[in-house]
Amino acid sequence: MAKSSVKNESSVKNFLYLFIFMMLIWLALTSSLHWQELIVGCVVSIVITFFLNSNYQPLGLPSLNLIKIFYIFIYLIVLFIEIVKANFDVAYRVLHPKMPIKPGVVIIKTSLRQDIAKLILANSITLTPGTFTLDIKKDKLLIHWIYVRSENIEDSTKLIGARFEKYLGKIFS
Amino acid sequence: MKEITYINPVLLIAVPLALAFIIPILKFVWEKSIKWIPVAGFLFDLIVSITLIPIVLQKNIIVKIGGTTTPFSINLVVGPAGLLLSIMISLAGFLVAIYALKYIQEGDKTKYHILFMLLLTGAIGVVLTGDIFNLFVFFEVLCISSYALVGYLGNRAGIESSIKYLIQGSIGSSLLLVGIGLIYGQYGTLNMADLAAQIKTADSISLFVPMFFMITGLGIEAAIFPLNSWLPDAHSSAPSSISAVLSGIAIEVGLYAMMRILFTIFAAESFMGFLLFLGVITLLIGEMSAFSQNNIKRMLAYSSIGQIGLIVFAFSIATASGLSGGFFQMISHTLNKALLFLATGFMIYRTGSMEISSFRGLGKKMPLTALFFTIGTFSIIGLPPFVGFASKFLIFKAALAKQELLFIILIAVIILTTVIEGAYFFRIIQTLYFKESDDKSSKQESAITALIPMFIFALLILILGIYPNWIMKFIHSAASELLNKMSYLRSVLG
Amino acid sequence: MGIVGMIITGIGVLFLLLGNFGILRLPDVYNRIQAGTKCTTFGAFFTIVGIGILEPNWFWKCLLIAAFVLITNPISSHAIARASKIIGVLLCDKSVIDKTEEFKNEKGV
Amino acid sequence: MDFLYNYIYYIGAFGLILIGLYILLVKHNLIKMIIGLSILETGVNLFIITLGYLDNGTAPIFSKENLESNMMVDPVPQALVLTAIVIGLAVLALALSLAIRLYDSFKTLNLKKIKEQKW
Amino acid sequence: MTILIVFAIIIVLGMFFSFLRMLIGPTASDRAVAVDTITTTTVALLVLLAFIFERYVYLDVSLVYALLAFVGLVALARYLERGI
Amino acid sequence: MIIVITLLVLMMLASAITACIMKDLISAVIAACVVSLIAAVLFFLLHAPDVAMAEASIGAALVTAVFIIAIKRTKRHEE
Amino acid sequence: MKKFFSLILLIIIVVGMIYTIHQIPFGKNQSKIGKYFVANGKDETGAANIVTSVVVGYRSFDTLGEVTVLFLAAIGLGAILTTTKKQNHDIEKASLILNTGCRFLFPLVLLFSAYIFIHGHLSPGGGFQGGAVVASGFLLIYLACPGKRINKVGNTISESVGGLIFIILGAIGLFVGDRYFLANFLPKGELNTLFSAGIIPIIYIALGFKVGSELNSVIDKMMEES
Repeated sequence: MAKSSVKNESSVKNFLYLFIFMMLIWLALTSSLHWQELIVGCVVSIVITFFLNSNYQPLGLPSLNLIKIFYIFIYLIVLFIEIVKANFDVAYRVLHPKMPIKPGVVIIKTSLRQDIAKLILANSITLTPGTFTLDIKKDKLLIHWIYVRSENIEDSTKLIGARFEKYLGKIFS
Repeated sequence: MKEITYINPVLLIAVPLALAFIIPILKFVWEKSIKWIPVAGFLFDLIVSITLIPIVLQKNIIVKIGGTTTPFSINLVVGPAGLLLSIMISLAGFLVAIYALKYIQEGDKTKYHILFMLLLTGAIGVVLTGDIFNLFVFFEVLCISSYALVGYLGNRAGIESSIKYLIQGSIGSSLLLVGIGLIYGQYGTLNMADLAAQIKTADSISLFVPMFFMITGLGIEAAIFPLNSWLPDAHSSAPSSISAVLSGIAIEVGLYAMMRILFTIFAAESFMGFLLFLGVITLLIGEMSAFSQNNIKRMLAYSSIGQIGLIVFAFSIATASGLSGGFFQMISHTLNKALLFLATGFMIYRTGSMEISSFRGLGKKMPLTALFFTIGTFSIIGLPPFVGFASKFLIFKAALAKQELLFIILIAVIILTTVIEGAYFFRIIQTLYFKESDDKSSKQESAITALIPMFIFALLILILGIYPNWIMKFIHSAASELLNKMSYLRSVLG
Repeated sequence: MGIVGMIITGIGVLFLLLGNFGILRLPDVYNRIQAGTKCTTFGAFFTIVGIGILEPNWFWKCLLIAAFVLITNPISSHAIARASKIIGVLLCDKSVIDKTEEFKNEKGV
Repeated sequence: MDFLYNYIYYIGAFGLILIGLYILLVKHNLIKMIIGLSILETGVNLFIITLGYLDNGTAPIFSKENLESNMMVDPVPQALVLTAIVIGLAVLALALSLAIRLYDSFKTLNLKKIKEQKW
Repeated sequence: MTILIVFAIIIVLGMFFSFLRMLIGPTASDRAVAVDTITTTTVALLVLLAFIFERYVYLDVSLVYALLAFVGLVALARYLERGI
Repeated sequence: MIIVITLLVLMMLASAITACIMKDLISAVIAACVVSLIAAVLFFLLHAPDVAMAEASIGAALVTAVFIIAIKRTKRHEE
Repeated sequence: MKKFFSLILLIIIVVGMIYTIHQIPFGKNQSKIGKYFVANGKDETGAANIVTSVVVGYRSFDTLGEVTVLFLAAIGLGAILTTTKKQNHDIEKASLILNTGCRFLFPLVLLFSAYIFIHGHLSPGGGFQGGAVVASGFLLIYLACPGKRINKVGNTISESVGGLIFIILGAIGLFVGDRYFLANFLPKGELNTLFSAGIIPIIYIALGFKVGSELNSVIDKMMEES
């Protein structure tokens, strides 16, 4: 009995998350606060949420609170700085007449559990300097590195993944 | 004057479409009723069309759809010619649907019925519409359902011929679309009557090019001589009930659309001489190829090419009596070919082979089917008192009325082809009646649901052959509607 | 506001050009994907957001489009890269290390 | 420059139509022919849209205040092409399903090698 | 306004580089990567053009474009890795 | 603006020719996809956003996917 | 030889078309009916997007035919592919990233498609585009998660009901107001608001469902294995 009530509670929470998410996207899409748009947006969001809620649960959305939102902001800033660095990095390599590249494929480890966290980690790695994700299996990621600095797993993990995992681990705890 | 109330002709298209959309749901609810849906739909169409006859004979009905004044929205123009064809289509659809109750055993039957219904609905749309782009859309409905139906049985021949048909047909419809685009770019309208009012003559090259594209596009579906390589394959590998509809309706609808564009929009008198020759060549090629066939369905398909050639010839005479002959020949071809294919379908079903030689002695085993088949052949050759005689006679009379040497030569050619036609059809009849069968099994008549439509077709052939005057008035007004551009314009634009 | 937006758009456009140039210049598929994901994503992001700044009414929608590009582009690049790894597109000769075989022996999804 | 302005879209559209027709007439591989069909359809659509263009025009959508109807491009070709695109998709899907069936029965896609039916 | 048009020309030049890779790319993967880049670049181009034309409603097109190019590429990748 | 249009048209025609001469059908399909994608941009430039949307969604995504599925179930190389 | 003849044919076509094109100057040509629609369309139908008012208003009969064509394609595809041999081979599973990403994007795609076909009369887009987006969303799921399939019964019902709504709305027009098929009998509303343009948004929503489920069934049938 207790178990089912817990489940109910989490499903209600999930419903709300998805609904708010959909509503926010709808607001961005329409960019208008006219009452008709709001009503239709609510209806559409509820319908979609109703049908897809069960599909969304396995993704492991984090239960939000203020601290986590704060971390999300920090994470976004870190990511943004890394992306800017990445671009100058690639621009340098492309424009340099000798093309200073030393590509290779390495493996790194991650301690994240949830699917969506892994997705965000992989996407972040793809967007940051010199690396992108080739494949993923359980807690190992196969990484293509345009300028290999280290060949063993631990060092690579530290060089590539650690800076994101620090925040992601807090967000998805 | 008192306004006469009538059923809105748009229902001729809307009701079958709605029924076709219902069928997939009906499959979950009440599967047995599905095969009766086409029967009901076309019975409705037939009744509505027949009630419209007296009104249409007085003046054309213009049906507005979803818009305001005439050139800006789509409208249907129900004139005598369109109504005549729509009656033929719904009659053939109704009877063939009855035939298909028992005949269709293979494949996904639900899908067969939907495709069959939409095929004929597309045909009705093509003959009734008054807008060239709408014509294109319904033409695509017709074509796509025939592509699917030709490949419906899924055997090797069916797939191959369906592919050939599809490739050629899509090239044709793309060309048609280019033609429509060119016309629209120059005249800024899509309504047929409005176009016809703006186009005075078809002499300039800028007008000839779109006409060429449109005629080529429609000619592929109508199977006129250089463009007909798909037809024998496609018509012979479809199920027999579908062959009946394809031969009897689909190509004639293509031809009608072509003639509508030629006569009403472009008024291209100078183009008619060219079509005259194309028609006769088509006729010759069709009949000669049919003569050398051993497969009965291929033979009938080639015979259809020949008949189309004859109809093109009749239309290209471009006089009122010639057009009447063409329309009458259309009716007679629909009746004859449908009857022949339906009879052949059950003969193939019983013997399991399409070779003519395997039909030996069927005249004793399936007396009624063989009798109907014989009636069909006599009529298609043009023996009195069947309808084929009346229609061919009308065409000859119209051609002779021109009193030119050219026409006399062409008529001689046509008579020659009739002799060829007679030769190969009598060969089949001889096989049916005067050759002994190998196995001595007992009588195996066709199913009763197959015999009824065949009987009705045969009865119509006989009645119209003896009393052609019953429909002569209708045919004459259809011909004058097609020929007389100004009256069409006046009825649409007011 | 106008000048800020213009500069941001300009940076984005420049990086788009660079990214595409990288696609042409770099030696093998994987290195090309490096250029393709980073520069084009960044360039498209900045171009679109720059337009959003130029016209404040458009900002939210532009941000949505940019976010969408930011999410989808790494995923599709990843899918293509993984596919080329599986069908065995070779790394270029400058490569120093390839741990694919080791990774293949790992279990799990 | 003037020539280019006036004819560049027509060149593109006719180029596509011709390439499509060429593929359809010359190639024998069925899937290749269907690719040609899709290119042909794209060309026809581009041609029809080009017919409706108006210099310095804008899309026929009254979404803001200061739009006048005499500077809008022709909406009719757009409506026609919308229809034509969907029809093209339908034909394409049907053709590809037939190609799959053809390959199942004949183990080839080359139409020249298939001679089940003859005149 | 002129500078925006110059931007558009630069973007199209960039597309041209990727396009060359699409033409010569030795393997199908190369072509797929090139198409991926072309589409991302095009999304930016469409937003820029929408601004040049001063129509807010045109932005929807670029959204659809971004989404659907993604779908096509995923289908391609899944085919290459023998997934469908 | 005319330079943009000309470059786009040239790219479109070149990829159509590529689709014609490629023996590998997947490459041909990719080239045909590029034709559709660029055609969508041209529709956009001709102020037909509705059509551009339809072409992008139907021509580029669905048609490519359907082609790829069909090639998957038949054969990849032209003979 | 065949190449030669086809080239000659193509050249003839080119010459003819070039000749005709001179009659149609680029960019100067606003046609008669186009002018009428642009000038009167927003008052007569109440839709801000004139293309929509042409597609679903003035030329809605074309649209009916077009939906029928799509329906036919789905049905015909099913009829042709019913008896194919089913292949059996092991499928490479999609990577976790792709799988998660697609599942994450799926609701977004659906929301977006709903936006497109609900706003068909205000901004570019409408039933067809929205339907195509729905279908590509489902395609994404098929690609990323092999084995997941849509509920066929629901799909068929939404397909049929979408078409029926279109025809029934058209037929209601026969009995009210001006008494013609597909008449816009509902109030027009205020321009550029969501609830305007009479039956146009309703038809577009029905079309969105219908087109989406039809394209979906096309893709589903083509991908069907096991």
